[in-house]
Amino acid sequence: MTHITPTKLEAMRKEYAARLTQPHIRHLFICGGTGCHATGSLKVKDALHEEIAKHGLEEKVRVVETGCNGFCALGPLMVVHPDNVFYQKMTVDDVAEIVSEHLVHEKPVERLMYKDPQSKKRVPLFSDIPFFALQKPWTLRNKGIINPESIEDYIGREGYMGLSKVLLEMEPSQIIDEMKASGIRGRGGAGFPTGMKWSFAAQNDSDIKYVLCNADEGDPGAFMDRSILEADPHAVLEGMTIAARAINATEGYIYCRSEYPLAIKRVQIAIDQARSLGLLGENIMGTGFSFDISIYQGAGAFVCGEETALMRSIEGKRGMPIPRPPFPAAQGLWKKPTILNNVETLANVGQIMLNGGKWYSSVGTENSKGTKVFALSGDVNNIGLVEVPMGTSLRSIVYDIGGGIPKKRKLKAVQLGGPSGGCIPEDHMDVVVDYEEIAKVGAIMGSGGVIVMDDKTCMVDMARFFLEFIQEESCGKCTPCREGTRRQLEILERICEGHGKPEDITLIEELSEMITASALCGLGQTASNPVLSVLRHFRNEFEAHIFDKKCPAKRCPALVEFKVIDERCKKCGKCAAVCPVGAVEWQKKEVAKINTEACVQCMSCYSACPFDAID
Amino acid sequence: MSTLELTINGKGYAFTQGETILDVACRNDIVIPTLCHLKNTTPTGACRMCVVEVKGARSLVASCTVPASAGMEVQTESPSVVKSRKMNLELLLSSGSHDCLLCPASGDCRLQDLAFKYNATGKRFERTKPKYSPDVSNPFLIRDFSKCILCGRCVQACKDVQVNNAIDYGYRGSDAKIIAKCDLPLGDSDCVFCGECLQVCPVGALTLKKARQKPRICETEAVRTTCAYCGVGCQMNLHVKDNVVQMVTGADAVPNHGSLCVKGRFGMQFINSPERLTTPLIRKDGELVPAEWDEALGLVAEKLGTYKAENGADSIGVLASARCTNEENYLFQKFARAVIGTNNVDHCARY
Amino acid sequence: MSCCSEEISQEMWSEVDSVIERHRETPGALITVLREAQDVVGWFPQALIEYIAKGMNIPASDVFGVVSFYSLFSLTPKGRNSIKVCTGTACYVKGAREVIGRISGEYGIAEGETTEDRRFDLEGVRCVGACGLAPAMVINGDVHGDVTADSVLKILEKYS
Amino acid sequence: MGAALKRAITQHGTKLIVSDPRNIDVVRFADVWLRSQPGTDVIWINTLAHIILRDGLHNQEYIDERTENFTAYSQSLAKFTPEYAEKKCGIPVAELEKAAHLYAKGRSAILYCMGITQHVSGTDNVKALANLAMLCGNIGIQGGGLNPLRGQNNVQGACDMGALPTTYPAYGKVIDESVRARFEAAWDVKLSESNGMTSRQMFDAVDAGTLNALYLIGENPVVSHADSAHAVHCLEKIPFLVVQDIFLTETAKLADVVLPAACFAEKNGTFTNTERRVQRVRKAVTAPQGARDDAQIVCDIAAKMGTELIQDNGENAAAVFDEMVSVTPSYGGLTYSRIDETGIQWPCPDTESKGTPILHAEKFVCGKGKFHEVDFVAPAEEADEEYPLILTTGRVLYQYHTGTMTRKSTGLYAKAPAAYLEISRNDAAAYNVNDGDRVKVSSRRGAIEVSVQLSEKAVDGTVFIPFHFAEAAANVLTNSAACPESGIAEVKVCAVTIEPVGD
Repeated sequence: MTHITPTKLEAMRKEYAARLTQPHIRHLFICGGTGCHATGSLKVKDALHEEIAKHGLEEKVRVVETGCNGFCALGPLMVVHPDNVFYQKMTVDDVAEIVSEHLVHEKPVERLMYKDPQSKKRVPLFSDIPFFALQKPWTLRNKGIINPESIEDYIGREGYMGLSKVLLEMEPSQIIDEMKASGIRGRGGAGFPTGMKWSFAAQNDSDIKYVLCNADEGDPGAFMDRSILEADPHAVLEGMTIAARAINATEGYIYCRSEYPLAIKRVQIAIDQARSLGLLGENIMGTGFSFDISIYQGAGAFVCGEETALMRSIEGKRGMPIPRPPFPAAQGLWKKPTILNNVETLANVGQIMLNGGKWYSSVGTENSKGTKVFALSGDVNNIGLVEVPMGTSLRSIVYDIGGGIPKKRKLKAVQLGGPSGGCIPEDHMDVVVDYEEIAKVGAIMGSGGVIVMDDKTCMVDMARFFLEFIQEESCGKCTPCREGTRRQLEILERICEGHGKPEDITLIEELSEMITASALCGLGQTASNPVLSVLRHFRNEFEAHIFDKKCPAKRCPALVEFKVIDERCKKCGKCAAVCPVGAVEWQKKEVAKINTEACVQCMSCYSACPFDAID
Repeated sequence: MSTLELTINGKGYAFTQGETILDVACRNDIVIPTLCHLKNTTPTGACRMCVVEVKGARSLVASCTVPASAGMEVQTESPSVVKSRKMNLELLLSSGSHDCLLCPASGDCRLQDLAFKYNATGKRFERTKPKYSPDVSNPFLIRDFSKCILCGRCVQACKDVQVNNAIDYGYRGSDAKIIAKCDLPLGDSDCVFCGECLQVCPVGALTLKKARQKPRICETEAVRTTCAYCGVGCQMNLHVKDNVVQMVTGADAVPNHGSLCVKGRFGMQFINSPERLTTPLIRKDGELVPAEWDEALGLVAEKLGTYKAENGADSIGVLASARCTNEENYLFQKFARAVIGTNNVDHCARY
Repeated sequence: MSCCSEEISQEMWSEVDSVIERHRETPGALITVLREAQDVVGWFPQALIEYIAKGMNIPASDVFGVVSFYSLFSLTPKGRNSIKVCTGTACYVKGAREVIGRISGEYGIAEGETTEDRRFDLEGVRCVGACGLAPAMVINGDVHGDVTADSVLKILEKYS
Repeated sequence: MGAALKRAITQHGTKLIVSDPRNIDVVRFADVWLRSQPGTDVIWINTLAHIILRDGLHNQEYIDERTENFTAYSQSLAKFTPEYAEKKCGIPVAELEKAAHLYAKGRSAILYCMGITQHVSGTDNVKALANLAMLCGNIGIQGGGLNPLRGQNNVQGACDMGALPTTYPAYGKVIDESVRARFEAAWDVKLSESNGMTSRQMFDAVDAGTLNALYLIGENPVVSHADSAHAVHCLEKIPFLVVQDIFLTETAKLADVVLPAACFAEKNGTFTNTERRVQRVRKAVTAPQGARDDAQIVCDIAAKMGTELIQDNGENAAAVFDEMVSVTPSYGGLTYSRIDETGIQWPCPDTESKGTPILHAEKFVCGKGKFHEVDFVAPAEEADEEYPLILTTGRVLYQYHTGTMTRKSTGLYAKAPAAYLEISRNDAAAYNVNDGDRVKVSSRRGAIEVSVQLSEKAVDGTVFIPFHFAEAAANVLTNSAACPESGIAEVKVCAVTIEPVGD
């Protein structure tokens, strides 16, 4: 095989740039992420092709299916280049109009453009949409722009140039030095400095070493990794190969959840392409360095996100964590030195090598450098993937990028870090994105799930939800996690059902202390974080459940009694219409009345009332 | 090289590279309680009972897995350690049915000992109902899952010590259970009943079949001896009460280091078999009939003497026994050679 | 033994054979083999577990341990259509519990169960990474977003 | 022992080569399984040596320094080509080469049991293995050697103590005058100058009318001897038979006098295990009323014959031990207190010695290790039209020897209650029998009835029956043709046929 050279890479880059700037050619970047697939983007894409053909525009318009664009709630969506127009929530029926109006008559279709949730005005230009404008896409630099199934596109965006530089110009130790200089820390959540991690594994001599990519994105509410794999799989491969060079590894695995079929498909395509260009496999770029990557599909166990459990799983065993030491850098997969990095971390490596560690560390706070990708979801207007510089405040993420809370409700808390994280209340919203700062308010950076919760959310129920999650996902090996979290859950269930006892709070705290101090792995050690953060910031809600037998947010059915606030009731009757048990008495032009005896606390009326007249 | 030293409870102890905190403590007779730790296997760190406080560490550390390091300051019974262990015990005690009154392991149960030591009960929590019913399918032992604390020692014993690979963890989280084959009764599994699991179980989850109404192990006297089955010569303890071998355990010495096979552990019933011969028999009129020792011995001596005298010593043969002791075999061959006067002595080495 | 299990046809066995054959020499391939075998058979009858154990030369208890550990693997027969309702945080906040409740009520199955006619099986699953579409539901691999307790039954009608 | 082996494989990466006609459990752990036709062991063993020599994997330095007769030996291997072995033993060439390379690669130990010795070529088999081990320098090193696994607890000890027709304690030959003189002095008696008879020869002598009395201790030849019909015939014929045992065994039932003995848990003494480790046996319970120590019984008989066999009438095991070690040089340094905690491996000539875990470490005990040329001798009986199947016998885990002890345990009994015929699926189909069917198995010597067990352990053409069970004693069928040197009968190979039995 002839090896690809830096010159060839540069030529491919130029070719791509020329392609994008060809005059009179339009590119339609239609999102092909999981979210948009689910809402029918493939059908829209087919319709576009058809319609374009009908108008004989094949030479002038190129339809590119990209990976996840990030603005997931608005799919199917599309960006028209170079017009800089963003279309949202397209249907097959809209296609004819888009083609004839926009592509033929140069009149963008306004009704499909983004509508600002506050001002209710359409925003014609993609770059003016606050959701995008305020982001700093470094990790996600290729999202929505390239075809993830094309290695040419990736190379066109400086892809594999970092690798090329590393292989031809740098010593392994220099790679690690650059990583250390960049200050990048593990994006999986714990925030361990990546350069350090690599240096440990580099120090251990072994004929075989492994580079693993953790794509077992298990935190509920997190989908950054899936999006990166779907949108820019080569970036991960390039990062892994550079890591392999740094520690002198020969084999790599991407441990991916089997729930992510699209990501798996695209990564496999990327691996095949990289191999065919000699960017993976034997003698990469003719340098004598060999490294190859395979995908290992998980089988559904959250605990396999824990590094030792993940390695056991690749070995074909039960994903049960084992004690450290020995650390994976010394004895990891198959007892060989191993590094494990998260998808997001690895996706940054190519650019760090190309631009230098200093470049990367120019952004961020004292101890947290670069950018961080978050998956913003829950009770927020703009749901999707956001990447911001470290140091951005949560408030800015929720309100400026996220567009605030829908239905004029109030923000109650933001949940960060999944089952290992915590809930940050409204009055701490000015905390900035920084590993240490976030820890100070009782959460963790985590992998990046940001779930916004409005005032309808019961925080005790949220604590219960996370414990239920942990309890189901505990591997069962160590006593504190297996038995302790079960007891915590039992107590919280009891509280939510109205049987809380005065001593329950102390008991939960004692359990938390013991589990945190003595559990075997990270899953258990952090399992109490959600409940502790709720106790810290929303203790009154706990007390209301236990002592007053009330659920202030009206989420816990056993503790809720619904009644109509007469002065707010507009006598519309919607509540009576939705009640499944006929417990709402209403007559035309009369204020509704809820028969508490018959009410089953299903909340249908509460949700249905347009006037917040039920409480 | 300067000697490596750490302090435990304020006192300095030397250690060698690679020793865990628990190793150092054990060597110096400092008791750190464990439930899952099993000698000669890789520590699993499952039970978290052996946690200790190390100055500067973020949380408590499991002494069975954390290597000793120079200058480390360890507290083995600090208030936070004791609190953690007590809660750990409370959790275990409340899960399943740990009724010491009717448990065959009572008196030989680490959970019981530790509950006593740390004054722990399961009363602060609602007792969880046992999820799995006991397995009584085989003639040797009972698996009572309601007493199982999932320490995993049996799994290690089966996989790492005996390499029989008959059991493993099954399911996960609070559903976790030690399973055989496809969660089948042991009798239907690949188990060969070496009983290693029984021996290492620190609680009453694995007990001898029909153990109740028999002496508990703590009531018996252990006599160390050598197994009389195959040629490996396993060292074993015969647990005796009322002149009956009540049970057998492996002794921790060469060559078997505590292990036994199914015959050694469960095959000693013959000692107290009612079929044992208790009186000499002499063939009279074609029938074997009971006789006095004196008569029988006299008859043998007389007959052997007669044949020797009449047909020569070589008309007599002695078949000694690979089942008997060296001392006895020495006497048998000496009897043949020195008393009878023949080299016609052999034994069953060939079978 | 291979011929005697009702649940598994002769063709299935030979497909399982080729799965084992493909991966027999690869260390750590058990989970891959199990995933592919489940694609063939649909779930794990005891005979299949024992067969794979033998084929891969791995103790049957270990294979069962793995099967019962990972939620992807099923020890009971599945329905023709698998309903997976995401119970990730975003979906939970937006009403996944109510969606599951509605399905349970309509078809009389709790989470982890299969309808008697084997039309549906229902699972609450961990975050499917489609938080933008919360609450999300996956039926036979198709993602459905913004599902509500009211709309869910309509979606299900299409699957028989 | 098995566990230690499996631990070595699963935890320390040791490679395992198994040679067995059956697909036994441990094959699972093996890198190579040499499935040989029963009775052809010399061929595959020599072939391994052939391959090792051919590929230059032998240890020339060791051979030059420590062995003799190498040239003749190496020439004798010429005909044992892998192709010849494939034809005769049915082992594929590739497997043989893999095994030879594995064995020659590093330190390698050979462990064997009765499958090697219970053949007409038993001694040849052992010699061939010894040749192989010397060829690679694998004798006298840790993790190497030739390790026979003793089937019974104290076979080693009984041999060490001279319970053999040709040797005194510690293997001094009875025909060696100087040795004899030493024992005559020690025992103060005149000793016989000629070799005695082996047990087999004794049985033959009974038949010939030259042996008149047999004193049989703790053995059950009716079940354990090859061609047991012959054994029964002899025991019935012998004028005076004394059997000393703990149970009324099948053999005891034929006796003229039965003497009830104590079992191991009821007495003090020592056993010597398969690795020559002398270990203590301690009294845990008292024998049932009426049963007596074996030592005491034999002393009483001696006394009644007018001789004090040992002082105190054998009641004090320690005293017997002291006299015993005084005439057994390899045990010379042993005392009860020295072996109290952990036994000691002989040779241990004096109290300074800590015992000898590895024999032949510096040099062979007899000087140089001699290569013996070994040629193939076919089994005494081969399959033919009339008896087309090969029967091999052996043990099951849950039973011990003739079952006199293990069959008293309800648990063990439940696990393995009766004899069975292990047969492959194909053979079963050919004979139209199914799992659980009763069949009659016949050889030229007799027939037994057992039930069929279809098993993946069995290989086509070879069937297996465990020999523990008196009701269907496999040894009714086996051939008593024996190895001319060791006198061990070929119970591992005989020709049989099977037929279904109607209900």
